[in-house]
Formats: sequence, C-alpha cells, structure tokens
Amino acid sequence: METHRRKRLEIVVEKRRAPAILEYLDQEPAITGWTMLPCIGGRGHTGTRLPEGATDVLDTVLILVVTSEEVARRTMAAVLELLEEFVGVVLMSDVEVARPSHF
Amino acid sequence: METHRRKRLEIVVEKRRAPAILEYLDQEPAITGWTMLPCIGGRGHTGTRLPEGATDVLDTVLILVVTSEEVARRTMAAVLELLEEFVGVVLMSDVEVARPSHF
Amino acid sequence: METHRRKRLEIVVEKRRAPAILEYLDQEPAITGWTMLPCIGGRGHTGTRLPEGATDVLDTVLILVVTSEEVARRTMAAVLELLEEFVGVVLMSDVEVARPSHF
Amino acid sequence: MLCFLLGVIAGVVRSDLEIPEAVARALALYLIFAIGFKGGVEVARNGELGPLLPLLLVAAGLSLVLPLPAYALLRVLTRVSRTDAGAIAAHYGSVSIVTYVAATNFLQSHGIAYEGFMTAVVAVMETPAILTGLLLARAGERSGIDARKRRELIHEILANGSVVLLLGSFLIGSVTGSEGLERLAPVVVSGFPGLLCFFLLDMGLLVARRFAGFRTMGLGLVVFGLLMPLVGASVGLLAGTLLGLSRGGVALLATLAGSASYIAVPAAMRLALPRANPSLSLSLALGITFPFNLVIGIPLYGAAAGWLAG
Amino acid sequence: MLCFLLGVIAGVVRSDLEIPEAVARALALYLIFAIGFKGGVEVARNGELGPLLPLLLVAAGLSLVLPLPAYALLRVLTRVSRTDAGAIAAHYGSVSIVTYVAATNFLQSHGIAYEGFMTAVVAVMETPAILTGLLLARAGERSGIDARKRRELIHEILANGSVVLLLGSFLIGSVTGSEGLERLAPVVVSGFPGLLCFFLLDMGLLVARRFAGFRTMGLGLVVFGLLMPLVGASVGLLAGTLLGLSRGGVALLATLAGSASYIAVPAAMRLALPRANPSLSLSLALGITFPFNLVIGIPLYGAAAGWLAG
Amino acid sequence: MLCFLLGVIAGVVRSDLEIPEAVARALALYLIFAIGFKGGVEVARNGELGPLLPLLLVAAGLSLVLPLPAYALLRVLTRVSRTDAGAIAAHYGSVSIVTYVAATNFLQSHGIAYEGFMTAVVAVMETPAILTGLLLARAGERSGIDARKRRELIHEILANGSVVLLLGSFLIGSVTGSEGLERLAPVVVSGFPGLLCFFLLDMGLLVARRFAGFRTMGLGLVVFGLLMPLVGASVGLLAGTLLGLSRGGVALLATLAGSASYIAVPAAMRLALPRANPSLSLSLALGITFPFNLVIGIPLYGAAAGWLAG
Ligand SMILES: Nc1ncnc2c1ncn2[C@@H]1O[C@H](COP(=O)(O)O)[C@@H](O)[C@H]1O
Ligand SMILES: Nc1ncnc2c1ncn2[C@@H]1O[C@H](COP(=O)(O)O)[C@@H](O)[C@H]1O
Ligand SMILES: Nc1ncnc2c1ncn2[C@@H]1O[C@H](COP(=O)(O)O)[C@@H](O)[C@H]1O
Ligand code: NA
Ligand code: NA
Ligand code: NA
Repeated sequence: METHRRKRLEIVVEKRRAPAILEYLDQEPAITGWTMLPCIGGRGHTGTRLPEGATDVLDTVLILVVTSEEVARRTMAAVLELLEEFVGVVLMSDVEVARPSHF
Repeated sequence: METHRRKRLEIVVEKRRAPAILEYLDQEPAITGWTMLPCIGGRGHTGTRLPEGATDVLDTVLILVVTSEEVARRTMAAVLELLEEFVGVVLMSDVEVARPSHF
Repeated sequence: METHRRKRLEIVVEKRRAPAILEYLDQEPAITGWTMLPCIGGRGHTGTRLPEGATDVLDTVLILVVTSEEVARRTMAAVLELLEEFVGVVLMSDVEVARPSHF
Repeated sequence: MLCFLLGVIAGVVRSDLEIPEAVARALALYLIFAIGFKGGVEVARNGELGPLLPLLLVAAGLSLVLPLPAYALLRVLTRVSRTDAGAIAAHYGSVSIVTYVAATNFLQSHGIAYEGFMTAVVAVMETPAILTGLLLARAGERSGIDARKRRELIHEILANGSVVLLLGSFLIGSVTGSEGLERLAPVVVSGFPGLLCFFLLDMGLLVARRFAGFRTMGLGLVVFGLLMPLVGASVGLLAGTLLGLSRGGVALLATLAGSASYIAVPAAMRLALPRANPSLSLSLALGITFPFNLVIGIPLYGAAAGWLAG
Repeated sequence: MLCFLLGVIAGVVRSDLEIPEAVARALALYLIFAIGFKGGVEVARNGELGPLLPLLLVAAGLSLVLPLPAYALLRVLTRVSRTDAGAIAAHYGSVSIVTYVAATNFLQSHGIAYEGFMTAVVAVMETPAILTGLLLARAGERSGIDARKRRELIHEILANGSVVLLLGSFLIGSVTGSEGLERLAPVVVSGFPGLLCFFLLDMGLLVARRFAGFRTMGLGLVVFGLLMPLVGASVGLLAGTLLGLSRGGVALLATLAGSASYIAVPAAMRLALPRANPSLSLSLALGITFPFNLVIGIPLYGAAAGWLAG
Repeated sequence: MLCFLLGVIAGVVRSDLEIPEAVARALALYLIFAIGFKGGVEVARNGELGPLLPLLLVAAGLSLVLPLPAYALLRVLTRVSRTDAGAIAAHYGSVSIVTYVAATNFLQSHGIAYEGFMTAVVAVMETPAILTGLLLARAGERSGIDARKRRELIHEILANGSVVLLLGSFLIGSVTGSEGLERLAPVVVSGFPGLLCFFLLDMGLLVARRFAGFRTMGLGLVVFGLLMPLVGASVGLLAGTLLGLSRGGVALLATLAGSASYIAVPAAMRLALPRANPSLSLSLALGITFPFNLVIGIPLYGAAAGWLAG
C-alpha cells in the first residue's frame, strides 16, 4: 500500500480549554479534521491530576490532528500561543496516510 | 535498551463498525494484538461528532495495532477496504519495541 | 516553529498495575510528566479483554511519557522489569516538541 | 416538561451543565424498561387483547408506509441527496420512545385512559420503516447490497437493543403481572416522573446544542421537521379511530406516527447507508421534531383524538 | 455522615473502593436539583418572601467581601503567591452546596426549621466572590485581562452549570409547588438521604486522597483551612441575626459563609487565573474545610445560632 | 430472575443492548451497600449474636478449605496449569455477593427467615481462600514471593473495596439501627428489587458474552463449573446444620460455599498470580457457576436446607 507523509499533532489540554483549541482548528481551512480522546490523569509542571467525582476542572483531553508539515508547524505555534499560561503540551511526529486528499 | 523497528497503525472508526475491524485483525495470524481507545469527539468529512447521551451512533474509537511493516501495509489496505464508504481514517507510523517476538 | 527531538513512550498496562508504573515514573527526576488514557479493550498473549460491568480487573490504560532518548531507553527497560510477568507492552517512537525545557 | 425547558435554556446560554453520557444512556434504558414493563402488567391485568392483532398489523403498516410521504416531502422541500432523504424518511416512519413516554405522561396527568398494549405497538413500529427508507435510498444508488451486509442489517433490525429491551420488559411485565409490579413499583412507577425529569433535562441540553446546527441546515429542512409530524400524526389519528381505539389510544398512535426515531434507526442507518449524514437526521429528529411534539404535538394530538372520539 | 466516615476510612487504608466518576457527577447534579426544587416548593407554599430581597443583597455582599479576610490570612499564614492567594480567597467567598445540603440535613434531623428561600441564597453567593478574588490576584500581576477573556469569564460566572441548575430547579419548584412535589417526591425527597449517603461516601474517598497531599502543603495552609471557615461563619452568624432570620436560617447562612466552593469557583479560576494551582485550592476546600465543616462546623454553627436566637 | 433471562437472551442474539459500565459498577456497589446495611440493622434489632463467633470461624474455615477440593477436581478434570488451577480454586473458596443477594431474595419471596448476621459471613468468606489458592499455585512455581509483593497482597486482601464496603455498611447499619433504616429505606429497601433487576439484566448480558468462550474451553472445565458448586454447597449445608442455623441460614451458607467470586478474588489474583489467565477464571465463575446457581443452585440448596431442617 502506497503512503504519503504527513505530520501528527497531539495536544494535551484541560477539557475546559479544549473548545478554544477546537474553534481554532475549525476556522483553519487547511485542517480537515481532528480526533479527541479523554485522559484519566496526568502529571506536568502544574502537578498531578487524577479523575475525581467532585469536579471536572482537572480533566484533560488529547486532541489528535493529522495534517501537512507546513500546517502542522503553523498550528503548533498557534496552539502554544492559545495555551499561553494554560496547562498543556503539544507534540509533533511523523505519520503516513493512504488517502492523501483526506488530510 | 536494544529495540526493534515495527509499524504502528492507528484506525479511527465508528464504534459500531469496530467489531468488523477487530474481526479482521483477529483472523490475521500475523497480528499478535491490538488496543482500543475511546474517542470523545472528532471532525472529518462527515462533519463534527461530539458525545451525546441520546444515542451512541456517532461514537468513535481508536484502534492501535503494532506489527511488522509488511503486515502493517497489508492491514492498512484491508482495513481501508472494510471501511469503504464508512467513516474512518487509518494512520501508520514508526515505532520501536523491546520484545520483538511479541509483535 | 522550531522543534526539538524527544522520545515518546507508550505503556499499555492493566489499570490495577498502573500505580506501580506511575510511582516509578514519579520518582525518576529526569521525567517531567506523563499522561494516562483509558482503553476499552485489547488483545495480546493473555487473550482478549473487553470492558465489563462486573469487574474492572481486565481494564487497561495507556500511559504516555515524553522524555529524552537516553531517559526513554532507561525507562523502557525499567518498566519492562516492573511488568515482568504482568500483562503489558511498551512502545517507543520519535516525537518533536517546541518547548525543550518542558520535557 | 419544565425540566426539558430548563435543559433547553441551559443549553442556549451555553452553560457547562452536562449530564454524564453513561448516566443519560442508563436513564434511557430505564425509561424503556419501565414503559415496557408497565405495559405488560396492564395487559396481564385486563387481558383484553381483542383488537391487538389488527392493531399491530396496522402499526407495522404505518411504519412501512410513512417513509413514503416523508421522502416525497424531502425531495420537494429540500435539496438533500436521495441517500439522505431515504435515511431521514426511515427515521420518520419509526418512532421516538421518549416522545411516547411523554405522551403517556400527558394522558395520565389529564386522566385520559389508554390501552396497556400500546407499548407493544411501539416495539412493532420501530423497525419496519428501515426497510422502506432503504429501498428509497437505494433506488438512487448503483450498487446493490451484498449478502453479508444484508445479514448484518437484518440482525441489527431484529436484535436492536431498544426493541429487545422493550419487548423483553413487556413480556416480563405480562408474566409477573400485579405481583411483579408491586415489587418493582418503587423503581418503575414512583421513580418514573423524577427520572423522566432528569432525562428530559438532558434532552433539552441536546436539543439546544442541535439548534446551533440549524443556521446551516436551510429553511426547507426545518419546515419538513415541523410538517412531517403533522402528516404522520394525521394518518395515525385516522388509523386509530378506524381501529376503534380509546381516545387515549388514538392520541398515542398519532404521537407514534408523528414522532421520529433517534435511537434504533440511526444505528441501522450507519450500517445500511453509511454515506447518509447521521448529523442531518439526528438534527431533524432530535432538534426539531422531538421538541415540536413535546411542546405542541402531544397536546394537539390529544385534543384531536378527543374531538374525533367525541 | 457515617457514610462519609466510611469513605474516609476506605480512602485512608487505600482501598480500591471507587465510585465511577460519571455516577458521582450525576449524584452531585441530583443533589443540586433536589435541594433547589424543594426550596422552590417551600417558597410556593409559604409565599412569605418578606425578608428575601435584603437577605439576597446581604448574601451577595458576603460573597464579595469574604475573600478579603481570606486573602489577608493567606498572606500572613502562608507563602503562596498572590495569584494563588486570590484564587483560594475566591473559593472561600463562594459556597459549597454539599456542605449546605449536609447542614439542612442536620437541621431537619434536629427538628430545627429554616426558611425555604435559603436555597436562593446559595445561588446568589456562588459567584460574586470570583470577582473579588480576581481583583486581589490581578493586583499582583502586570498584564490586564483582555476583552475576550472578560467575556468568557462573565459567561462562565452567569452560565455556570451548578448555578443554572440550582436556580432552574428552584424556579421549577416554585412554579409547580405542592403538586409538582407530589410527583417528584419519591425521587427528590424519599431518595434523598440514601443518595446523599452514597455521595458522601465518594466525598470521603476524595477527601482521604487529598489528605495525602498535606504533608507537602505546609502547616500554614492547614491552619488557614481550619480558621477561615470560623471567620466566615462568624460573619454569617452576625449577618443572619441582624437580618432577623430564624435559628435554622442563621445556622445555614453561617454554614454558607463558612464553606468553600469546589465546583463553581475552580471552573472559573481555570479560565481567569490559569496560573493559579488548582490542586492547592481543591486540597484546601475539599480536603480540609469540607470535612471540618461536616464534622465540627455544622453542629457548632447550629449551636451558636441557637445561642444567639435564645 | 426474568431480568437475568432477558439479559442472557439479548446477549445470545448479540443485541447491541448495553448497560454503561460506570452504571453497572455503581449498581454493584449499591447492592453491596444495601445488603450490608440491612444485615447490620437486622443485627441491631435482634441483638442475638449468640452463634455468630463460631459461625464466623467456620465460615472463614470453609473459605480456606474449599479451594482444596476445587484444585483437586481441576487437576483431575482439566489440563489447566497449576497456576491457573490455584487461581481458579481461590475463586471457588471465596463467594459471589450477587449470588448471595439473589438467594436472600429467593428466601424472602418464599417467606423463609434467616439470620441477619449472615451478611457478616459473606465478608468473612471473601478473602481467606486467596491464601490457599496462592499456596496451591505456588507449590508449582520455583520463585518465592518477595516481601514487597507480600505487602501488596495483604493490603489487597484487607482493603479490597467490596470487603470494606460490605463491612462498613454492616457497621453503619448496626450503629444506626431502625432509625437509620427508616431514612434510607426508600433507597436500600424499596428500590432494591428494581435495581437488582437492572443489575441482573447486565449480568445476563455478560454471561451470554462469556458463553461464546466455552467452545474453546473444553468440556472438563464446564463440568468443573457445574460440579464444584454442588461440592461447596454440600459442605456448606453440613456446616450450617451442625452450627444449628435456621433453615434460611443453612441455605445461605450453602449458597455462599457453592458460589464463586468474580470481584474480590480476580483483583487479588492479578497481583499475586499475574501469570494466571484471568479470562479463564472469570468465564468459569461468571459464565457457568453464576447462572447455574441462580437458576438451579439456589432453589436446590433451599430445598435441601428445608429437608435437613426436618
Ligand atoms: N513529559 C510529559 N509526557 C507526557 N505528558 C505530559 C508531559 N508533561 C506534561 N504532560 C501532560 O500535559 C499536562 C499538562 O502539563 P503541565 O502544563 O506541564 O502541567 C499534564 O497533566 C500531562 O497530562
Ligand atoms: N485530519 C484528521 N486528523 C485527525 N483525525 C481525523 C482527521 N480526519 C478525520 N479524523 C477522524 O476520523 C473520523 C472520521 O473522519 P471522516 O470519515 O473524514 O468523517 C473523524 O470523526 C475524526 O475523529
Ligand atoms: N501487537 C499489539 N498491538 C497493539 N496493542 C497490543 C499488542 N499486543 C498487546 N497489546 C496490548 O497490550 C495488552 C497486553 O498484552 P499481552 O500482555 O500480550 O496480553 C493487550 O490487551 C493489548 O491492549
Ligand atoms: Na413516526
Ligand atoms: Na464561604
Ligand atoms: Na464458594
């Protein structure tokens, strides 16, 4: 199966901050889609987060975006700016896809 | 730690379509395993999906498969055929594992 | 956007075994963080696991750790030892990050 | 009802109020179980199954036939593809269990009696529409449906979770009768209004969220979503009256005919018509027709049934 | 209460007992709905809204003012940053609904009456504190808050899920009155003690887990978490007595003033003060002040109210 | 019971009916709490703890000893490894709380009384079997168990969630007595049959899904899963009669001895015997022995107890 190179962005962000990120992704015409996964805990600069029934303020999600390298770099910068002082990390890696027009 | 190169497939697919994919993976002797993760939303050609209590028809999952490059390419083609007109994306990327016999 | 190379570890492990892994990660000063994602099923040597209401002993999670290559290799070995005869897989792959001091 | 309104308002002001998905789905199963069980007990008590068989046949017929006017209206009023029109038509031939529950609630609180076996009608109407919708959609497609898919689809139709649960609880109710009711009453009877209220709160949130999608939907679809329940309900009123149902029974049959499925049919459509846009039909069934029936339709059908009966 | 203790014990022995998150969150919504609804019904029944307006003004004032002593105490007792001190202060100006629920439970089981409209007071006290906390924290920051963020924040404050649900259910209760109560009673009244018990079991587990963080927290913070409720409650007692509330009402106002939010305020702080450490304020509000109020505070405030009244 | 059947049928036709995991687990906790609490209240009311101490000792002894015949049978009937045989044996020495609940339900609906303190017996029987099972499995392994693991294991056994919840609610029940019961009755008593029904529906779905695994399991294992409950129950009947328990008490002790754990023991086994296949023991305990006991075992043990009682 022939494949095409793209970049995969992974954004870990507070669940309550996710809509702002998705809004950004949705208004960027070069981005054709995203997938959001729930997290059940994490640790970083701002300490450890484990799920709790009392409140969902500590919940985080992982947003996965597959797109071209150029768009990925631009999006990475934009998302990091949106995050500013907010909790979160952005990762980029290589990925291959079969249907190039799809991403 | 010495590592060995394999491929990682990631398949995002409707939850109700997942059993057909898993059935394919299970009958392929070269595939030793898979892991399924829940998604809580996504966007693609078929529009935006966010979780809702009323029905689970819009739910998607992410299936992760680690296997050799050759099997990965074959599986990618087969899964894309299984998906046909169905919703879904298939990603492939490099991965290193420590216990080669395991994958 | 300029990026820096790191390694991404992914550890699939039984939910009840996860605290032991997290404890190890937390006591390793070179590791700045981790993210835990829920799984809803999997297959490996020890058979197929699908979620069930009766008990959570079969539940698994995926732990994601981004760190330097050196630390990643060391951690991979240590985690495999912690897993010993327990269920689980450890994957390593390349990843790029924007804020190098963060990982 | 007020709970539904609260949900809509919370949704409209984009509050972060959110009922966990798992709990909302469990509540839906609870409602189905309770309604099925109570229907079964009612049948065990009265035992008068006289008009049941013809009723069931007519109900299945309604479900089979209603997608036709729905499809026609869609082709006239909107520009959706044939595939989407067929899929949407299937939703409107089938029924919404929550709308049915709200209607029984309405009748009870107005002291209007209805036949206990109406619950069986709900089960019978859920799936036949899928076939008609499919034929309509396929008429516009080249490829046929292969054997494997047909098998999957028939399985989906027969083993659909809500149908199995509804019929199963109906049978349990009719086997255990009053004795069973006594044991389960605290949960399935006393708890019902309160839990329904929570469920409707969640439905309100969903409906409000779906509202947002309307701007992009086009006026034609909105008109369809308001017109089709009236068409369906009229047919239902007629059929119920001809069958000689009680006033409550006629109102319920009209409600069923006028309601649109958003549980059983979407699931089947994902298998049978993967190219159909699920958001479109859900937005219509959940975002327009469901609230319309809840607020305007049910009282209207109740009044019309009274007028026809009277 | 014993359920809470059981939860704490299970947590302390690090048992794997765990109430699923989705269910715990649904229980919290249930408690808010039930307390709001019953408050509304009470108001519909008595209709004596005489002292309500001044009471609501005073309550909002309490919420606005209480962050000041909290901030001062934090700066004196601990070494947390200004941002964190402002964020924590906002939590203590606001209120804990579960603490309020436990207090009404306490009063009922001791046969002490209170004003039904106190529930409205809860809603009114939830959010003003956010403003004061923010001003205090921002005093120590260079950057202002831009227009977009201000909009987000105001939205968060007004459309906060627990506020909307509490006010909404209060309105539903006051509209439907005794008739509505009768229908929902099996769920919102009879079910209340049992479901509260499960919820407190979960709270106990959470509190115990938070205990573990105290070693790293420093004595100053722990002292603050025990002192501040007493400060708040004293102000509440005074205000309630001056307003001429009943003994139960005074005790409830004291409880509210002495309690710290861990639902509405943390959510707003994540938007407004992302640099503030959410674990810190949650550990204080949930891990120290909540159990303190539950075990010692509520009976104390009840006794003090009785003494003042008598 | 019929709910269980409905679940099995839905599972067998591979319906997409599915009770959300979070809700199913919460229901299990509810059942444990309710059964523990009611047992405690019963004890507080009667106060006759006479035969309790010897009973508890015998029960713990049963749990310790029953893995021996289980292990022997497994080695004779099947070809599972020693590790797996030890792990499975531990499940059968321990008990299934849901089976116990179903048995009390059976007794109540047949008007047969039993000792309230039987609930304490459940708690006592849950974990001793783990030790025996472990010794049996380890006999076939080279490596010893290191200190760290031993600590983890003892913690797992003592702090196991279901044991803590059962004992805790038993204590709460015995402290609050009738007064507490009155407050919690709408939830723990009236709601019980209905919620149990939903839980059994889910169990039915699980059991049906496990059925699928039997083809690969071998006849020997199936025979073991049907024989071992009879062996255990016989020992239980004997022990109960010798202890002079009431007819209901004897039936319950037999049920406990004949049932197999699928909550507490699997968790401990994941720590202590990670090499043991968890699917194997769960398929046996949940897929064969549980439904056998529910449908055939409980009535049989009840009848045998009646016959022994004279
Ligand atoms: N090194 C890391 N590896 C994986 N995930 C991380 C890492 N650092 C941070 N995270 C995730 O990002 C979240 C926010 O990180 P932080 O803003 O540093 O507190 C954490 O809760 C983790 O879920
Ligand atoms: N570019 C993308 N990046 C990440 N996920 C995607 C992307 N495109 C599609 N997806 C995921 O695949 C699902 C189906 O895509 P589609 O079939 O294009 O609607 C979406 O709901 C997303 O979860
Ligand atoms: N080849 C694979 N690809 C992806 N996930 C795997 C693979 N093998 C094992 N896993 C995951 O690791 C878990 C434990 O594997 P095992 O210890 O082999 O039973 C499985 O339940 C899967 O979730
Ligand atoms: Na219809
Ligand atoms: Na306060
Ligand atoms: Na046993």
